[in-house]
Amino acid sequence: MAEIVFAAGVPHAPATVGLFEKAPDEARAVVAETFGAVGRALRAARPDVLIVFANDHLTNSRITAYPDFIIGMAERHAGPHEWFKEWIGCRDWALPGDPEVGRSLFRGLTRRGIRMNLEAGPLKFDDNLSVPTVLTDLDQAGIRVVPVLQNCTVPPFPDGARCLEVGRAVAAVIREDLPPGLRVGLLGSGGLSHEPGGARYYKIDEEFDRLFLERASQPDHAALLRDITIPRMEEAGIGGTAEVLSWFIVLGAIGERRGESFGYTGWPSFRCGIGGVVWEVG
Amino acid sequence: MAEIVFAAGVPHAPATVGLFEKAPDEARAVVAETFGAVGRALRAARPDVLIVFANDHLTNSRITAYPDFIIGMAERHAGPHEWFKEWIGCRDWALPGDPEVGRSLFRGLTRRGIRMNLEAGPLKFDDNLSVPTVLTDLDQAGIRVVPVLQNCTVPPFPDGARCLEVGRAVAAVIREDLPPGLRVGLLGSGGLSHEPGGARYYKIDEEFDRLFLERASQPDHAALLRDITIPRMEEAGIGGTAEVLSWFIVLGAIGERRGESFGYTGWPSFRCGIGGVVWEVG
Amino acid sequence: MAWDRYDPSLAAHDLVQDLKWDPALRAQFKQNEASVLDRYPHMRPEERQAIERRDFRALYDLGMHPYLGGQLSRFIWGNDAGRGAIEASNRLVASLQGHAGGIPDKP
Amino acid sequence: MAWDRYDPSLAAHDLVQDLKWDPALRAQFKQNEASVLDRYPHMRPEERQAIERRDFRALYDLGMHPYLGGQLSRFIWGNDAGRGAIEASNRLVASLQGHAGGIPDKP
Ligand SMILES: [Fe+3]
Ligand SMILES: [Fe+3]
Repeated sequence: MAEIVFAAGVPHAPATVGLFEKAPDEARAVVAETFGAVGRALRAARPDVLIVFANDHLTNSRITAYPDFIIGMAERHAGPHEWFKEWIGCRDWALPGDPEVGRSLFRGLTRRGIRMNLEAGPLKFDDNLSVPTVLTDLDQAGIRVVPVLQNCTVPPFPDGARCLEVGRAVAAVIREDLPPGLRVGLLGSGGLSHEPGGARYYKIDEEFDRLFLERASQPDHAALLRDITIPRMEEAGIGGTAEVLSWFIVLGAIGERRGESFGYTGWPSFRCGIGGVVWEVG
Repeated sequence: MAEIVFAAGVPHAPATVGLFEKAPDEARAVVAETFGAVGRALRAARPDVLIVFANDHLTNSRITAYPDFIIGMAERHAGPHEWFKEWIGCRDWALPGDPEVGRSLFRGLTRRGIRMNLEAGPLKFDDNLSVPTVLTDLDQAGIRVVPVLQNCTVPPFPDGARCLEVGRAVAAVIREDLPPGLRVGLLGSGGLSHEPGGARYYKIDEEFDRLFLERASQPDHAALLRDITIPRMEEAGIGGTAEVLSWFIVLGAIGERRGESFGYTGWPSFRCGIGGVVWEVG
Repeated sequence: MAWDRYDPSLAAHDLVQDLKWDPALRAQFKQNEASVLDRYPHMRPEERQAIERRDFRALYDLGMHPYLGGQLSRFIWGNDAGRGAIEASNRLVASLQGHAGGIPDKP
Repeated sequence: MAWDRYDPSLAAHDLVQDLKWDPALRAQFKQNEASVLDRYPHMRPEERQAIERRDFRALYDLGMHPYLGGQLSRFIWGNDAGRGAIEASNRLVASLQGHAGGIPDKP
């Protein structure tokens, strides 16, 4: 019986890296404090493996054959993919993978009725894994990583209730299938409000973001599902905001727990609301 | 507003071609009468296009990236794929495709919340399309065909209720999105009881097959869902019997209609129960 | 814009994926755009015209996914983290909102 | 056997798909089976051993999908519509039922 020792949710807006120096003090402080706190909590929890759920942004699959989830089982994950390098403007990074955990996750979720893809070769990573990695120095932490790329943006995609269900199945795999004593961390990477490539590219929905951070921090999944619906996400920004569904998977896995957040900024040039949560899983 | 002018369900056991000459008279009669009646009804209905739902049997995708549905939008479909030629032992065939209907189906089902893959290039066909084609001389009928390959065998796969729902969405696309006056036929290809490659390769579950043919012929989907469950299908043969789910899609599309069947045989060397249904859609 | 016009069957989506995954195709597009567009037999004339005219409004009305639309705009107008991507998103938003400049909708 | 042991992560599934899609690999397997099995770094030792011993019972107990198991048995023992496929299914069923011959379970 493995155990969940860490759980957090963060956004991955590339501009928090590329435009960090140009941002006003208050916006920089939120980025620094959020990712700083997440990084410290991660190191303090000493996970052997970190499972990261994050939107794939159409980076690995054509729109005509788009999977809901892809588990990466490579020995090593590296990024950003060439096309994204200049856009994100971050350093190259590499993370050790965990093929056996990836494989167990695929087998265990399949047996529990959740369709996943398994990719043994290299996956292409964009801001989804790159931004949290460089902002928390995850690539310096010596933690094995299993990325689970998620469809949050190509309709029809799994909704909030389904993502909580996927999360509960992930928890069952961790509890029942992974080796005893293994320490597992969970990270949801995505959101908050943004509309990448849409007509409201510069709009940020602060009201949605603050409500979401509040609901995500409370041990009340019914309230989360009631207030943070897909229509409300789309109202806050089509094709981007629904990335908060990656946090739903983590929430489903840990159950109803309290979380702490570290401020919020809606500085428009980040083109995305910024705030994060670390949940109490002790 | 296009209309559904033909709907039928048939099995596609390769031995009904390869071992036809060796079968006892009674078993040959069921094969000949079933596919004969389906072929005559098809020609009498004069569809412009026939949409065929059929199990993919792991022919086009790896088990680690297995889609629930693939719509073929090629200009021309041909088979059987090289690997299956000697096993099925049927003639080579080719059918005209209908890229525009394939495309509309993909677009329309996506918009109605059903995830499909769309394949513009050639698909590989096995007994799924080969057997009904050669036994009804579909390749001589001048009817355009849109194959929809379905996952009936790689868990987790869409269940009976979901397949009825997919069928209702297919009907909505036909009614609301396809060109007025277009005559559409629907064929479900799969089942009845069999366990290909399993320990009960030679077992046929006549009781299941007769009950299924009866339920499929009655205008009562609640009774169908109640009696023809996935556990009951698996009891009648793992990994094969669930192909009757292709008929569920057709049933979902036409609504509760009466159907006619043309006898049944459980001759063991067909390694599959044999019987078919043509539904009244007039 | 919402998802009601979304059309995942547009060939423009494949074009953006191919550009993203193939640096040589990107170079070819910059040199001879027509020769690249010719590779997509399923691309409709109106789709092609919208790409040629950089008319993202038309492309989105045909059903293009905005995420891939954003990537196409950056490929055309600038993809770097600083000035280029900002220029690209300004021009994209201007096209989508039907006028030639400025950044509306700032909160 | 039901789906409770099913393990879609087995490399044996990829082997069967590759054999099915690649006639040259089939020829190589018949000539030098080990050289083909060597191509699957994720194949476990017990999985490889079960293939080498034609022990389908062991393979299915490890979680192999029966449809791909059936195809592997036909590739090994005969794939033609007549005698070959019957021989293959007899031997497969015999392996699965743990004895060396006969066709049990005939209705
Ligand atoms: Fe994102
Ligand atoms: Fe079949």
